[in-house]
Amino acid sequence: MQTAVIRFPASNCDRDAAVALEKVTGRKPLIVWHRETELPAGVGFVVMPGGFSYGDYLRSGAIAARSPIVQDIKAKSERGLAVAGFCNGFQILTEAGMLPGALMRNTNLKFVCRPERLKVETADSRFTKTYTAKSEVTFPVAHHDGNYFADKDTLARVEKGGQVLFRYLNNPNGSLNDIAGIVNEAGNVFGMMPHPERAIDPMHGGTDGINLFKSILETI
Amino acid sequence: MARKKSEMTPEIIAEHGLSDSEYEIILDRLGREPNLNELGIFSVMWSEHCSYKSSRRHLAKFLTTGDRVIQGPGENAGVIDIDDGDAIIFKMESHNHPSYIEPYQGAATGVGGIMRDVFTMGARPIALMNALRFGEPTHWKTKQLVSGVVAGIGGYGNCVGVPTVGGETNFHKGYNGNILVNAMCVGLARADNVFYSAAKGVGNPIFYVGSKTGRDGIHGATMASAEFDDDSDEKRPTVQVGDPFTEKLLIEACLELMETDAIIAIQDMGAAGLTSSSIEMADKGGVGIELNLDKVPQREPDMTAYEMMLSESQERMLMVIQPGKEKLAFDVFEKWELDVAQIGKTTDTGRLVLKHNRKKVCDIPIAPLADDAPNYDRPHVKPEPRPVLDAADIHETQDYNDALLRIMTSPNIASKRWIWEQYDRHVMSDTVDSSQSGGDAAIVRIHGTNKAVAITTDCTPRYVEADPYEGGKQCVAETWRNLTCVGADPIAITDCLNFGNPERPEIMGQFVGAIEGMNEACHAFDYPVVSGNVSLYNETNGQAIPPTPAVGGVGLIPDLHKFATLKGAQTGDTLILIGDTTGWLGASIYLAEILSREDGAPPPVNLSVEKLNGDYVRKLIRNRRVNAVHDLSDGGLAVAACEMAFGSGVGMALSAPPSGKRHGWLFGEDQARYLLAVEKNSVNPVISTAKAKGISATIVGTVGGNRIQAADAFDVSLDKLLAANEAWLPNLMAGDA
Amino acid sequence: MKALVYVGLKPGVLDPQGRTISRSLNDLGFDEVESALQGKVIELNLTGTDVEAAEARVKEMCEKLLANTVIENYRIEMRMAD
Amino acid sequence: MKALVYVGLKPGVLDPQGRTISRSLNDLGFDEVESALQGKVIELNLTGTDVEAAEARVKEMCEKLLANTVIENYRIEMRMAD
Ligand SMILES: Nc1ncnc2c1ncn2[C@@H]1O[C@H](COP(=O)(O)OP(=O)(O)O)[C@@H](O)[C@H]1O
Ligand SMILES: [Mg+2]
Repeated sequence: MQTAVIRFPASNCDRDAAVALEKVTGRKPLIVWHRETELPAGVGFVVMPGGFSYGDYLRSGAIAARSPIVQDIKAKSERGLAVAGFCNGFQILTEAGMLPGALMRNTNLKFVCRPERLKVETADSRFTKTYTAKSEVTFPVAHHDGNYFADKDTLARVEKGGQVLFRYLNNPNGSLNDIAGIVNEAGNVFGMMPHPERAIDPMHGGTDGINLFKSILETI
Repeated sequence: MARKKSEMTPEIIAEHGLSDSEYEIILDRLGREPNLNELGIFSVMWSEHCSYKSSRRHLAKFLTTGDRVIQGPGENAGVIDIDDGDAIIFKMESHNHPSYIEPYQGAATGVGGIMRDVFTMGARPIALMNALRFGEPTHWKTKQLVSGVVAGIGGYGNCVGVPTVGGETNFHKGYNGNILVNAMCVGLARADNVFYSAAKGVGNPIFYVGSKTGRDGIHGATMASAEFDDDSDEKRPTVQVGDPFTEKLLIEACLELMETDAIIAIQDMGAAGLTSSSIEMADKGGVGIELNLDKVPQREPDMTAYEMMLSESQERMLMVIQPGKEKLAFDVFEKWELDVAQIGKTTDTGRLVLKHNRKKVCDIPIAPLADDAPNYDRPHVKPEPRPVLDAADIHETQDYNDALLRIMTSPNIASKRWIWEQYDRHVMSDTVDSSQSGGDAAIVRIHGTNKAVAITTDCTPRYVEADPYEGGKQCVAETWRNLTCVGADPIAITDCLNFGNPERPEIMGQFVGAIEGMNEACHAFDYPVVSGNVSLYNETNGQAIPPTPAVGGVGLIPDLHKFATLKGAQTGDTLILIGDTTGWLGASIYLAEILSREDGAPPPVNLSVEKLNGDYVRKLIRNRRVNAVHDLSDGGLAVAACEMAFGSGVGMALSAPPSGKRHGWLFGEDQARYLLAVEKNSVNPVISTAKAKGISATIVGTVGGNRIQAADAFDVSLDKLLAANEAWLPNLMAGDA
Repeated sequence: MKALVYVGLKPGVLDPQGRTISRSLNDLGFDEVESALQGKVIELNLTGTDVEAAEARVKEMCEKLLANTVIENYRIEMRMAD
Repeated sequence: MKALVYVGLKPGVLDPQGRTISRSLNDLGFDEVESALQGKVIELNLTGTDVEAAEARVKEMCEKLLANTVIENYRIEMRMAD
């Protein structure tokens, strides 16, 4: 399976994402520069990595979301391409309108970095199918703008549609309904603030993240 | 004399921080009067910050060589060999004055600056540390400073994507008017691809890369060399604003170009910007430099030559490029959307020549700027030795539960989680251990290998204040001990020497004493100094900070199957104390927190015992004889046991003292000691081998349960103590904006 | 020509920054502060002289980039150079 | 009563946000944007009716908390409730 990691100026978890993908697929992902206008042919899964694209100036993820490569990925996702965004990647996906809602400043206004326990809300999704529903996992969080917000109707729709895949057990940022990660209606675009790619190694952050990569790669 | 009809009034010269005798030297070397540009250049080059004029002769005493040293002091950072063709490049630097004036930007640009020192040499930064000293917690400014400094360090490091893995934080009234913000960066390079700053050749192009030049922090370097007074708040000079986004691009672009053979020499523009970078490159390479300032990318209109040469705009680099590789360089920097310009060339004149608006605006010989910089032997006096206190004469608390709680919630011992949770400690996915466990040294894996570097920063200013020589020894010994605790071979140190006004003999006495003590420890451990920084004039209204020679140590863990932390203690383990306990309470935390006294001589450091004990502990870790290791420092055995209990999540029960009073036994701060959690069947071998080597090893308790106990002294719930230890700083900071 | 773009959170969206500011002002003894809101101003320097056309373009910039209309409102003020 | 406090970087201070915004507007085809500056607006709801006294207090708030005068300028606009 050919995978790709998009590299924006000041992405900084691009290597982490690449290491995770290689570990699970046995194959190095392509690193795609943000100036490219088209995703290389044959890519079946795209990761938008964490970091501070464009310094997070204006709003986190805002400028990256307008880059040419994201327009191409958005169009392809509408035809079924699997995409995941972690941390800054999640912010980019909401800014690009590929996922509903927005990520605002943490309610205590501080950057927060800590391992966070999460509940896997459902195993009935392409991104969580190898987890047990309602089980607990621990992923590190490291963000300043992780406070998930959506207006009432959107939130109701997201909840009703079973689009919430992960919830915080101990909400670190003020997210509505303790939402840590959501998928789009079609089920092929996923974003979360915690870092599954930093939980693939017993020496560093544990191994709870591996199943997330396994889940999606099995379904493609 | 020529000075009569001079444009250079005594006022202008004084404003540039130059003494009369220094100005005389300039006149002599130039054979004429300098113009304003030239005066500005001399003034920054001869400032304390750039010339080390008060400290140079003393720094020269340091041990700076060793088997693993590839590059000692004198370059942007020190370089050590960690085998397999890998090199570690590291340095620590202060950003004290700017952080006091504008805590967020001051601290942020401090982090940015130290990272540039490291990637300038070809290393990818892999870890950051920070050593912070603030005033009393109750002082009106403290909260705001803590909040801003921590946000600034996080804001920069997190964005650039380098993990901040550890540090230290002290509070003391001696820092009320002068906080200390010392940042350390550790980078990884290939030993055969290290870059240096010496310009070479004649006619080679000089490139400017990074942000545009603005009127930022003009005279920052001279500011860092002047005392504060009450008016400083008013006369606030411009502080630089950091742009971590550009820094990140600069790192990637420089490292990309460093994969080619395009760069002959490279130097970041730090304090005194274009001036010091160009002069240092030229001086080291023995060449001249000619710059056309019209070509310098400028952020503001109508900048003068003076402003451009003295600007301290951040995120800029200067390099000498291999002729013929200009296009390659342009392409790489343009790909990363950085400003780039060819602004000059190397020459064979040995002079710095600047042109602006088609006029020559500076033409001075380079050698005097660097080599003939003032080098003072400032008078120094040794402080009166303080009396050694006998524990028997020191009041013993009647309520050990209360004493333990007070110590565990005192400013220097309380958890610093509120700080380090604002730092991304995991980015790059190689952090094996960090502040998170409360451990002695952070452990960062070398990407894609099974080895790691261990990193720590330490300094106990109250010991240095009590006795600069012993205190200096102790700072180095503590880093060595902390690296040992995780099973690393200590390799080398960097330092940041923060002191008051060197023109006062008693301050200079602290400085000289500390250096000599540090150096003795360096020799004893074969543990050289490879880089460092001096920050003087940390005083306000004649009130100097406690002498604070912060030391950053780096060690190597060759095999990640064999390391230790304080997290691994298991129920049923035996606690073994390595090292002798006399019950030393002079200059201790017990004295300060329980009796509000800061007197007494500090604990002496016996370096040969220190070496013997440490080598043994490291060997035990390598032989997997221990489950958890923690050294004894502030607060002695009791604090070490609590911290091990917090890290491991299990209670500890300490036995009664073998002799002497309980307060000395529990809270004494004798050096060269380690607390080990050892599985039952390893206890006898650990103790008997120690005995055979002449090392003191005593069973001092057991691991288990959910209480922290010491026979006849304290007995408190682990959860309660932990909660109190965690609550202190969040309570202090509650409601900060 | 200049455009000033004011971007603020929509009513109903919690503003932690504003809340913290008003609390800290109260803590400093400014009891008269009942509440605070924090927003952004972006000042754009523009070429051209046709104010109306420019304003339409700035509106487009807001929709495309400067505001996130899921959570933010914006307001534009045009100014001729002084 | 309301006070609007505008806080911006002093002239000459690096504004990395503004620069990045103008660049990306250019990238999106808004070539007329020559430069951008980003600042904050803080809207304060205040009790009391004496505008002049209130303004003096707001000035104090700016100096103490709302602006860092080392690098920032501020401007106050008072408004009676509407
Ligand atoms: N400013 C800081 N930044 C990051 N970590 C910190 C900071 N201050 C303290 N820590 C962490 O808190 C723990 C305790 O610090 P300290 O008491 O200084 O340890 P030690 O005495 O072993 O050197 C360490 O793991 C240290 O890294
Ligand atoms: Mg220690």
